[in-house]
Amino acid sequence: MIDLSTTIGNAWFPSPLFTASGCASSGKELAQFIDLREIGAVVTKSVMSKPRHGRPTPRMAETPSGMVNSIGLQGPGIDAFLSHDLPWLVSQKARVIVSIAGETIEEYSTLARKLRSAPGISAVEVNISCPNVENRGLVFACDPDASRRVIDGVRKTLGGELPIIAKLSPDVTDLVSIAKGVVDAGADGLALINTVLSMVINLDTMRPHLGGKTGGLSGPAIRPIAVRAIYQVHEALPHIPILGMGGVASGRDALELILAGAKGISVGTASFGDPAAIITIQNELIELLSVRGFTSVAQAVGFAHRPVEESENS
Amino acid sequence: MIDLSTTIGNAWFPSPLFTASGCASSGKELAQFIDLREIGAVVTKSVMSKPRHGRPTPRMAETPSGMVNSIGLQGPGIDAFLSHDLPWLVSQKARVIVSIAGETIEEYSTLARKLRSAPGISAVEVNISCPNVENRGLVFACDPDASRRVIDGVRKTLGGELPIIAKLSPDVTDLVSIAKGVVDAGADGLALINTVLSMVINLDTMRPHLGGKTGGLSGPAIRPIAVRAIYQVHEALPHIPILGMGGVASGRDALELILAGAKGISVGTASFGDPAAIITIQNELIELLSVRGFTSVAQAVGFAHRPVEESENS
Amino acid sequence: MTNINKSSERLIATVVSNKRVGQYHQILLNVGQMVNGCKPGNFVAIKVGGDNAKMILRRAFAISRVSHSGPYGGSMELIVAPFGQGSKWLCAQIEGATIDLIAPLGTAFGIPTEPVRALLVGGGYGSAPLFGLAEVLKNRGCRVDMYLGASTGGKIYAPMEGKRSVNVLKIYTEDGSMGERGRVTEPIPGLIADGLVDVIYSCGPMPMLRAISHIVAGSDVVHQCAVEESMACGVGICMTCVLPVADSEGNVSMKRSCIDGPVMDGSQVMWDLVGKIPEAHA
Amino acid sequence: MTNINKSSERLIATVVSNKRVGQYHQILLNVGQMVNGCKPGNFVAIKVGGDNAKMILRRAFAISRVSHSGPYGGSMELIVAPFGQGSKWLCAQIEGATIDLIAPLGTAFGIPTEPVRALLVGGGYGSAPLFGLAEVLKNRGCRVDMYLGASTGGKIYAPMEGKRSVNVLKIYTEDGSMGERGRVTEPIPGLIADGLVDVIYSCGPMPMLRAISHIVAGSDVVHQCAVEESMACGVGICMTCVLPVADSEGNVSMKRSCIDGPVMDGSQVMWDLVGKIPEAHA
Ligand SMILES: Cc1cc2nc3c(=O)[nH]c(=O)nc-3n(C[C@H](O)[C@H](O)[C@H](O)COP(=O)(O)OP(=O)(O)OC[C@H]3O[C@@H](n4cnc5c(N)ncnc54)[C@H](O)[C@@H]3O)c2cc1C
Ligand SMILES: Cc1cc2nc3c(=O)[nH]c(=O)nc-3n(C[C@H](O)[C@H](O)[C@H](O)COP(=O)(O)OP(=O)(O)OC[C@H]3O[C@@H](n4cnc5c(N)ncnc54)[C@H](O)[C@@H]3O)c2cc1C
Ligand SMILES: Cc1cc2nc3c(=O)[nH]c(=O)nc-3n(C[C@H](O)[C@H](O)[C@H](O)COP(=O)(O)O)c2cc1C
Ligand SMILES: Cc1cc2nc3c(=O)[nH]c(=O)nc-3n(C[C@H](O)[C@H](O)[C@H](O)COP(=O)(O)O)c2cc1C
Ligand code: FES
Ligand code: FES
Repeated sequence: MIDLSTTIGNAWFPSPLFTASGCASSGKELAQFIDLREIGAVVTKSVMSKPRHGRPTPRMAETPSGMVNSIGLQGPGIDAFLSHDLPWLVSQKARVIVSIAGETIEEYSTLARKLRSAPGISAVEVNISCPNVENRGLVFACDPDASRRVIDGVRKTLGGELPIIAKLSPDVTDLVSIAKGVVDAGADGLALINTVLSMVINLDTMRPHLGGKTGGLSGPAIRPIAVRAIYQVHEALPHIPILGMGGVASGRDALELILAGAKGISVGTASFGDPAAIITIQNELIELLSVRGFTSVAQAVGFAHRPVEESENS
Repeated sequence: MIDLSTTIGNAWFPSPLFTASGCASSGKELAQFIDLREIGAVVTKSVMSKPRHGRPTPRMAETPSGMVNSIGLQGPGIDAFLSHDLPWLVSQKARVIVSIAGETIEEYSTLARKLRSAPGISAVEVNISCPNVENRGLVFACDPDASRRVIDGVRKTLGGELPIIAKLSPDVTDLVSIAKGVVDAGADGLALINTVLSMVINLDTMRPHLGGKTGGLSGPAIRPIAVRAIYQVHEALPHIPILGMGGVASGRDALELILAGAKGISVGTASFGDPAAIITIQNELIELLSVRGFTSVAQAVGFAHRPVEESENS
Repeated sequence: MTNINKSSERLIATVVSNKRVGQYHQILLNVGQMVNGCKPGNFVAIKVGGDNAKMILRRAFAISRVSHSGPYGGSMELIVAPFGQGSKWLCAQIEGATIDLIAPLGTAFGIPTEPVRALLVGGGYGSAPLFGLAEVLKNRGCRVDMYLGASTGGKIYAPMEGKRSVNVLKIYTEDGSMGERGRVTEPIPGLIADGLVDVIYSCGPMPMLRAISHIVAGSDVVHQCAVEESMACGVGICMTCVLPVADSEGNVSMKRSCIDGPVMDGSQVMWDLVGKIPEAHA
Repeated sequence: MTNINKSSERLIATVVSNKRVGQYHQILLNVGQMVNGCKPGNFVAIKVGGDNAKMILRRAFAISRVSHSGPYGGSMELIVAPFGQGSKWLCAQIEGATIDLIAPLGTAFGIPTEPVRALLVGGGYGSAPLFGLAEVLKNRGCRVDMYLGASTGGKIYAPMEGKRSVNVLKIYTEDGSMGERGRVTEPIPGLIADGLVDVIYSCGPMPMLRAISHIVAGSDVVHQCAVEESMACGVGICMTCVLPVADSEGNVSMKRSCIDGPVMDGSQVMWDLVGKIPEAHA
């Protein structure tokens, strides 16, 4: 038997497999295909203060082993989320990580305040890959100072109760320094990686294909970037739990990210190809861990960083 | 008939299709498969001052629709290059863009000095995605100031004769500002994009697979990132010629990058799958351009940026 | 639990046959019991490209019709246009090949409880689900007229057997190569003016659906249309397939065409806002 | 022009047959005139996964042997171990399937001008090119002994017909399931000490090649080995497939195993530096 359980801050999960924010909607849609209690947690679509229509269509383009999306955080807003979506998840006995997104530092804090008193939440994921309307639309996650301030505000508002997972963008020159900044500001864990800024040109219209022009690249194409990001950050901050994601579509992919340093794995785009992917991945991961002699997921976390033994060196 | 010719600075090329640096070795190896005179130019493997062994093997891992490499700039050094490789290319009547790489700002200038008097070179591509040994190994292309200084040194050494193409890395927060910096410093053109920093963990050894640990992701997987980079930079600097690259494997891919703003296209990884890929791509591009009513490549460059017409808006 | 995707399941189906019909492929899949849950309007999401494919998303196809008892048990028919690499791959699958699919997905055409006069309008492969629908309507005692349109005759899908359930079948092509020359939408205003139609069921390109919606606007005719938006997941989790839909109070929201559609009330779709975003929420 | 990749070309070949032999697949491809350029030791680079594949690199396989006249013209045989997704795809291709290949690539085994006593040592599928080589050597009047090794009997490839050209064929398996129990390298020191060998030709896993090189070191025996390094391009343009090789003056450089190999002089390969980098250039 493999002990699959994992922790992020003071939150405990029976499995390291999570949905990825924005890739499971509110959870209801997947319930026909998987038992939500069997996975680590449902990470909800990033919720903002107000309801939002998101970006114009087309919102996606498939690319080799990947896809580019520009959804633009369509959602019902925090109040509707708390009165409808969250209670449903709780009623299903699913563990829930709520992802929040804002356009100002203040908005993040406001969201955190509303979550504070909501029952049934295991952790808060703070999606800082959003344009900061107060600073020329520069994405928070690309600005070390703004990243820190967002997390600082959320930390202060939440107090010590709920673990905070800061979700970072790979589109930066120095990921490690951004990671250190948000950890200093009070993040208990890091989610790596959000999508990679991309574009597809439509050869019929000969213009950018997506309504939002640019979008985020996800899926197996970006897995090597995710592995690098996780490895780098785990090397620099070995004690900070990492929720790894980016192109995980099989147990072998999940194990690759775990060996690089992830304590949990979010499955995003793979669920579009197969809504039960997360369960298949979980089963494959168990098999791969046991073949390698691991008795727990925890043993494999960051295993690729172990020092080289003399015998290997010769 | 489509006019395929293109220019970068004062250099003229009969075709917009080039090899990509490091993906055609010195040109000799491809000559069995393609006529080197038929393509725009051979962009040589980045050459350094001294001969170099490069990184330990394994040097590559295939990933979904891509590959990660860590060759580490193995090469014969500039003197051997100038006495053997370059004369051979010139004897074949191939047009040549020489790619140079250095570990110090001084090394780049030294290389430029040696190229200055070498006959048969159309342009110099300056690969600044190298670790700067004088600054904690920080990659030049990730440091706006170092990037600028490299190009400034090369410009001063070369004088006005040879066009300089600065090759940038996508692994930065603000690509446009780096692009502006090197253009201010004297670059005539920009090459976008170099590989994306990545890693693959070997599930047997459970360690990083590549001898050099991290490597660069290339191939179709990164095409959407390349398109975005080219689009962004062309938007900001519409008059600066861009040599576009990243995952081009067909005429449609080449056209996508051209519409985004590339005046020339380098074909890299696709040549590994098919050494004659560049010729196939060239033929497909001609067909796609003519179907769309273009009579020259030049007309299509940056076409995706044209203002939206009223009729489309309704 | 919820009702979303109710009775949808993933299945490895076998290709029973694959025939070329005009510019389309008529593909018959052995899906067993799954047919019991399939209704006209539902669609299927198919994994394309095989095991090593660089294509990671499923492709959506309308279920043309299902047969409960065949030589192989329940089977499902699709009418597929070889368009891009995914649909071409599907069209290249031969008898005996296995297909990974999820079905039934999405909403179905609403069936009136009373016998009504129904007009079924199909564009291109959009006619596929209309023949199954015609059968159901006919069994309910409806009068069923079917108007099919396409740019050219090769793109008209109208199988012999399908015509049994239809009172009148008219074909329009833009190049006049089959049926009458013109657009399938042209005769509709006349039919409505003459009071010959209670309900229009439509399936085809978005501009056709939009045109019909504009035609019926102001009349009493109900318009149920099956929309076609680009879908990444087909099961409601990605939010790519949205279009602006007004509720009865006129509040517009971006609805998912995979679970709130593909069949929608044409009068509620805000056609002029498709591809745009409505005013910000108040 | 240059001699690199001379006579290599790309060809769409047809699968003539695909048979399972032990744990391998023996795949026969119709390649026509191409056989004229193929020599023992050369390899072929094959595109895997079909049109929509996420795999972008070719896979290298030794040319086991070629036949100039068959019912279908020139043909080429490969012995393929179903290892990862690419080789499994190849093993799944049936008669009539088309295969995109580039061949002949790389260096060939050097053939002595005089009749010598040759020992051919193969590990696993490494025996594949040795049977073709044996034939050539036999025709030159050489004495040809062949020693094959593998972990288990299913991994020994030794076709009946192949044995014709061989004087002695010995098989070693680590689990003793076929031939003698033990490693194929174990008897070699004895043979050398007894002066029974002039040239060793080897093909198989790198540790086997390395062990043989160490055994022959100091003796007069020539060792030609076919190395196997991970290759991205197979034609010399990517520099992924390198290993450290010393020239006659002892200068070490990283040579490409695709164009300077796969057949190399075992005494020049710096086995202890494989996977490392030599001292920096002076
Ligand atoms: C509900 C629904 C029902 C459909 N029914 C049918 C049918 O019965 N017969 C039929 O031939 N086609 C039908 N289509 C269209 C069909 O899904 C597309 O032609 C197909 O997905 C194209 O995939 P491709 O790989 O060939 O093209 P590509 O252009 O390579 O596809 C790339 C991506 O774009 C999406 N895409 C491309 N064209 C369309 C399109 N027209 N609509 C939606 N997504 C698209 C694909 O799904 C894929 O994700 C239907 C679409 C929807 C949404
Ligand atoms: C010169 C040469 C001759 C060869 N001859 C044979 C032969 O006759 N029969 C045979 O079965 N195999 C042979 N191999 C090994 C064969 O190339 C690999 O088994 C095959 O490439 C694995 O591909 P895959 O997709 O199945 O595995 P994957 O692990 O999915 O391959 C991923 C990548 O790693 C590379 N790779 C993986 N294993 C090897 C390996 N052992 N050697 C080199 N590259 C590897 C692949 O080429 C591919 O680029 C030879 C290799 C070389 C270099
Ligand atoms: C359609 C789509 C919508 C997404 N929406 C969100 C979101 O709302 N919030 C967020 O933090 N990440 C969002 N993401 C990013 C994913 O959570 C994940 O970080 C990324 O897709 C990489 O993982 P994957 O390759 O497994 O999809 C979205 C991704 C996709 C594809
Ligand atoms: C094996 C390999 C070696 C490379 N070597 C160099 C190099 O020496 N100098 C350089 O500027 N870029 C080098 N590159 C980057 C390519 O020139 C190109 O920018 C990148 O691979 C993206 O294009 P592609 O997807 O078409 O390969 C190399 C790429 C590969 C795959
Ligand atoms: S296709 Fe994913 S929500 Fe509709
Ligand atoms: S495999 Fe590319 S140089 Fe040898």
